[in-house]
Amino acid sequence: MQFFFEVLIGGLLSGIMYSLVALGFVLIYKASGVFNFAQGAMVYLAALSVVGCMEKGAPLWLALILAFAVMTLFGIATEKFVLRKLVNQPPIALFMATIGLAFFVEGLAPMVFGSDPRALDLGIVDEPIESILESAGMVISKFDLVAAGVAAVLVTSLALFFQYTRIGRALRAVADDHQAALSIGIPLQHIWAIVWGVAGFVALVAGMLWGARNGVQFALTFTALKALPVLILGGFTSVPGAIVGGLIIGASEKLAEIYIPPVMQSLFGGNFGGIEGWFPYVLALLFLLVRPEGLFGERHIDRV
Amino acid sequence: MLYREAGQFKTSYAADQQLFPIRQDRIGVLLLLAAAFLAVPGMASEYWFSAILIPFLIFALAALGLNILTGYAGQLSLGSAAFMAVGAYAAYNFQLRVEGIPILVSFALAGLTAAGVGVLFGLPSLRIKGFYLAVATLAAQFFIVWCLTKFPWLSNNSSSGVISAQKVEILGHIFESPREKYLLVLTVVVLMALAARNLVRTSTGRAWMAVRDMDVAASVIGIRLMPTKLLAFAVSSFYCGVAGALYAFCYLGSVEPDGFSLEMSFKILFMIIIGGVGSILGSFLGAAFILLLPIFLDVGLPWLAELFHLPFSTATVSHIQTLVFGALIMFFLIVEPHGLARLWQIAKEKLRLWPFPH
Amino acid sequence: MNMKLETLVIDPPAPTRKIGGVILDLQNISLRFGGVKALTDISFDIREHEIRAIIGPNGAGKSSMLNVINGVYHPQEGRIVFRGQERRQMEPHMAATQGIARTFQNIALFKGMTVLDNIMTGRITKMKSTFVEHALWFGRARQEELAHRRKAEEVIDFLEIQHIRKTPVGRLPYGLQKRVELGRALAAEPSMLLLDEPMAGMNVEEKQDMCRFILDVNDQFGTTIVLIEHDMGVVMDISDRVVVLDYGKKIGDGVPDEVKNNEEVIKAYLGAGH
Amino acid sequence: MKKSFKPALAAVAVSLALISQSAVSAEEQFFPLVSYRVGPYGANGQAFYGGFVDYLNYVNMKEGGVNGVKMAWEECETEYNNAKGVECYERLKSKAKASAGPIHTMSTGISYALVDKAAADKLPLAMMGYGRTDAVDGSVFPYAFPLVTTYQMQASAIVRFIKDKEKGSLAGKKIVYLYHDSAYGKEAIVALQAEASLNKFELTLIPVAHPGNEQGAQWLKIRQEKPDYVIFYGWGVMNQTGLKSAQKVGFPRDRIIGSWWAGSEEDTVPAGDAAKGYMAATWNLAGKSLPLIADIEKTVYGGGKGNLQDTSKLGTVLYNRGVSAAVLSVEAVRRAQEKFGKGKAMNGEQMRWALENLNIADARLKQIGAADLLPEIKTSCANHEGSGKVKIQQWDGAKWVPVSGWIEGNKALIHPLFEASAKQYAKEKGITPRDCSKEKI
Repeated sequence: MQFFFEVLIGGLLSGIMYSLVALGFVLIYKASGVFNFAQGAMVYLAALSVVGCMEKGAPLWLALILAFAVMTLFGIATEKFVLRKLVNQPPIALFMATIGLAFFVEGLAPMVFGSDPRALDLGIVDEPIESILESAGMVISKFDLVAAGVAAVLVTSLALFFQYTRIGRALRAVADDHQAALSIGIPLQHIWAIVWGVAGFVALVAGMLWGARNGVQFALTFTALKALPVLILGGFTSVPGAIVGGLIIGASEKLAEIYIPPVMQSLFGGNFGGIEGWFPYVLALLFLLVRPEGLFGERHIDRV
Repeated sequence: MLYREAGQFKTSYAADQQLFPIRQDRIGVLLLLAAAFLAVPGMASEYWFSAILIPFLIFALAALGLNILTGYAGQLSLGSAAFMAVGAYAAYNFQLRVEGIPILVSFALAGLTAAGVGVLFGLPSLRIKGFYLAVATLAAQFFIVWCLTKFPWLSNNSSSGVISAQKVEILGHIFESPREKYLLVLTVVVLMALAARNLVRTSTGRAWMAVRDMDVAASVIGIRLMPTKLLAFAVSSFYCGVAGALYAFCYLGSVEPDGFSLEMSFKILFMIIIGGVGSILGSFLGAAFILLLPIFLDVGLPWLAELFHLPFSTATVSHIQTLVFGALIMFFLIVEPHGLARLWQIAKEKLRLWPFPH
Repeated sequence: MNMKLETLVIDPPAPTRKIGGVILDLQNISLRFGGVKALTDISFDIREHEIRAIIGPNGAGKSSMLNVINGVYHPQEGRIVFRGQERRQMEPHMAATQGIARTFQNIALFKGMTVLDNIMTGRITKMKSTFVEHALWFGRARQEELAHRRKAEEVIDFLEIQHIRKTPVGRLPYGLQKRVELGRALAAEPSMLLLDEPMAGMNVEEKQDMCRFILDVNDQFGTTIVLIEHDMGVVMDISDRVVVLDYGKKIGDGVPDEVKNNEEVIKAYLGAGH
Repeated sequence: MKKSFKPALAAVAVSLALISQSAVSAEEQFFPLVSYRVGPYGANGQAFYGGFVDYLNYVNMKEGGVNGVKMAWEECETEYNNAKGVECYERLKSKAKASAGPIHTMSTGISYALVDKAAADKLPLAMMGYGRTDAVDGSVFPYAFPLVTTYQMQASAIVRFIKDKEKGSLAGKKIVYLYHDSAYGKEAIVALQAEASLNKFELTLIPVAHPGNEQGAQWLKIRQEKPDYVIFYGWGVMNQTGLKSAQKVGFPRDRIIGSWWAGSEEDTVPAGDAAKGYMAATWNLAGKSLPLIADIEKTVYGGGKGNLQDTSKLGTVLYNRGVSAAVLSVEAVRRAQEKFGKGKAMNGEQMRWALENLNIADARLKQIGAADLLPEIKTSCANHEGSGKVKIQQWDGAKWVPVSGWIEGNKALIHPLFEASAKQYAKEKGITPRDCSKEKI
């Protein structure tokens, strides 16, 4: 039982890491209806900018500011040179454009900052918390707890940003109705640029944490694959959905990895581990069959 | 004036409903086929056969399969490579386990196996739409590849999970040289492309497109959504399955489940988007674009770097390739979001009038 | 709500037409979406060969009524008897095979397809060949395609849209799209045709054309027509009987003259403040 | 619009012209480099192929080639993608008709796809420590060379290393095999199972799904199992994640022993402190102080011909491995020339013979300053591996240091597995194996 809880808690904490990446997808989808495939590449770009600046001698805080500047510029450039030219095109064309964008970033970022995998030290050691290990015999990682805290702060500040700032309200409005947003007096282009900037910031936070966890390298782009089932489960348009979805996916995939393969082994013989690749997707799929719009997605009724 | 329909009067509906109703198209297609079957085998080098033409045809077939599902029936899928994997492994197992089975029968059965698996993974489409469905098809992508890795029987208990395709033998003739393999692949692809063209211009295709454009209206005029969508999944997976079998038997020779990666599924998706969603020609154009562009960049960029004495290291050149590839995808989408096939169509419309501007 | 009273020049219903017995009987239909009541306890019938109009202010539940008739929505309560048979759950495609066709308020054409293909799609329930035959262009596929093409061309001739047959419908102006949609419904050779605001947004000339087509269909093919329309002039001119809905309830039913003088109906239209 | 197409068309024309270019001249020994320097594993490729090219340059600069035959090469980027690998192979092979060094793909997937093609084209395929392992049996695979070591022999050597640490007995010990769930990770399973039954230790198999950037569940399971050792066959991001996750659950790093795919700076540096104490197999040591590497730095980089853009990679495990692969390839050229004519470029068939009849003794390795870059190697028709030896190295937090001498895997146990697998392959493919006893030297 103790082992069960250990896995469960570890899974929930991993899930938060997935949520961080999923958040970026949600922000952009919500505001512009674009399924941004380049989110993973943005995480890579952000993390690489930080270590790149640090290698040139900048302290961490300065590197973070510079990386944020890079991400903001990236957002503005994306809006100006790509999205603006594709307004009113079918969603699939926009989706495809973001794939092109992903390639672009995956070529550009390592060319500028180098492609060696590098360590990113945020000063938090990823070790079990001693007191819990001694009292309950359970492994809870310090780093994961910090990551969860950061995620909480991020989500809260995003919520406040959406609720109480003019730009935030405009962003929410644009999600609901593009026309209405225009009447607030903020041009749609600016809103898109801003939302890409905000998504870039989220990518930066995700890149920091993932980079510190696994090293800064090309594989950061794969984090997007972990975020997709979270998105389906939580709904493409819901910030709380991304968080709750992440928790569910994280916890269930870890539990599944531990408890399902032995069952299959007893049924078929052989070795059936390594199910983390597909399990979240199948789970999300089964969930969708029951609720096609995801946990927090908006219900869609066909009107004729 | 080159491409003028005027003067070609159709006196019967039969004439208007031919495979290619416009004479120039008919002639063009015939010329193309003649070139592909007669001229190319005599001219192309081994490199062209094995590294360009064969993969081009195979990927075009897979793209065609995806285009049937996504372009015609409107169901976005990100699992094409997995269905190719099913085809490859099924063909291998039929050859291995059924004594004396003709290879073409194995290919067809491989297609049918893939179709069956496709229907299974198409079931959710009855409830799920759009990007949700796309992400759900990822479940197929990962699950199928995992299964192929995990059940050793499927790879004849090889310790690595890698299978080596058997010899391709038809009527006692062994297809071994790249040229022979090219001709075999070409024949299969041409026949299947014609069949696809037939499908999409008859009521099957109309039902798919109706479901794509507006599913409620489609059901109101009497189209049963479930069989129509599932048929699209089946036919699409059949095409992908045969493509997978050809990929294993006529292209790579040895394949492992991991080779049929998500990356490959995406590549096939790029092909139809760049080529043209809902266009058979587009599947071919897209496959050519996505496969050839990196090769041209790979060959052309170092040459350009040398020409202008740019101090690029090998790694930098490789990075620039990726970057330019991405940039070109965006560029083409901005220029023509409906794909290369639409560009071709626009060109044809211009040719109708050329050289007279009005 | 526009209650235009400008009169259109329309041929009166042909005297030869015989109105038959009840073909569709709706009894105590109630339909809810979650907590929202769309239709409450509605009963009326439709007779063979007649033109039956459903009118009422916006949100009265007219479109929902059509959706109930052809199986898009399933009412929670009530009986539907079609040609003497009670039906329980029915899917839209089954309604289509039983000869019920319809058009939509917001045009529901297949935008990526040509006019000809849209109309051919209307004949889909009549086609028997399988996809294998299609793929091989073999067996019944060829004959069927040609035979149905002939039928589709008849519809095209009837609606006078020969010149646009190869045009993708997405490129057509609104009025023509409405006509093509009627054509797609007619291609099915329905015994009952449900028309949801076939003349909305049309100018007078286009309306005249549309009225002529509706009357011709009714007259030449004996098709029963159920019509939702806001133009009272048109409704009163062409329909045999009118049913009036308001807030999901039936408030009037009868021949045009009766309905015109019905107190409740007048109140609903004027009182609603449209 | 029209204008913007013109440069594109020009590029197409140029590319076509280049593709159909003719073969290289005969006085050069051509090396087709089916390489990768971008993509998920680009960093690994940059170091490896950097080392490879630097050594070829070194041979040219230092001694003017092999008996006057200069080394030449052309690279083609595969991005570690199988289909691209085949395209590259096909592109380069037309130039490799007259002379061909062994092809190193550094990718198990690409090697598999090339085994049959290379045999048909009579081009030798080198798979140093990776690739199709049953090709050790040269009677079925004349053109494929899994040189130095294989996944299985390496696993066996690691087991022997552990056994030595445990004072000669593994009975009752518990070992977890944590592996990348692909051909690479799966091949060693049979070998480890054989070792487990021979040495009576308990073996637990735990696969990690590609790419392996999430291993929380696996390591919690390992923590629960409390094994004595973890044998770790990771690749790419799976390596750093594995080490980080081990730290997260408090599993001692000096009880984890990786394969050579999991034992380079690219794997340990990103893991930071978590990697300290971790061990891995290798057959070449790291460091710039090795005589050959130092000389390459002096000669090649001093002469401004270095291939590495980032010279900090000089002397890393993978850089040195690239040099190691090049040394082996060039020695094979030498061997071939001895047999078929000095001062001539060697073609694929001649190189095949040379690779099958390699005999590089320690003395020769010392002579060229490559003593710690390769074990002694002696190949034959029946043994395309030729060595089966690795060293174990340990990460001290800043660099890799060797902690063992050469350890040979249990050949008597492992090689029969290859023969069985090769036999099945021959049967499936309808190949009649050569009779190795009749091969002439």
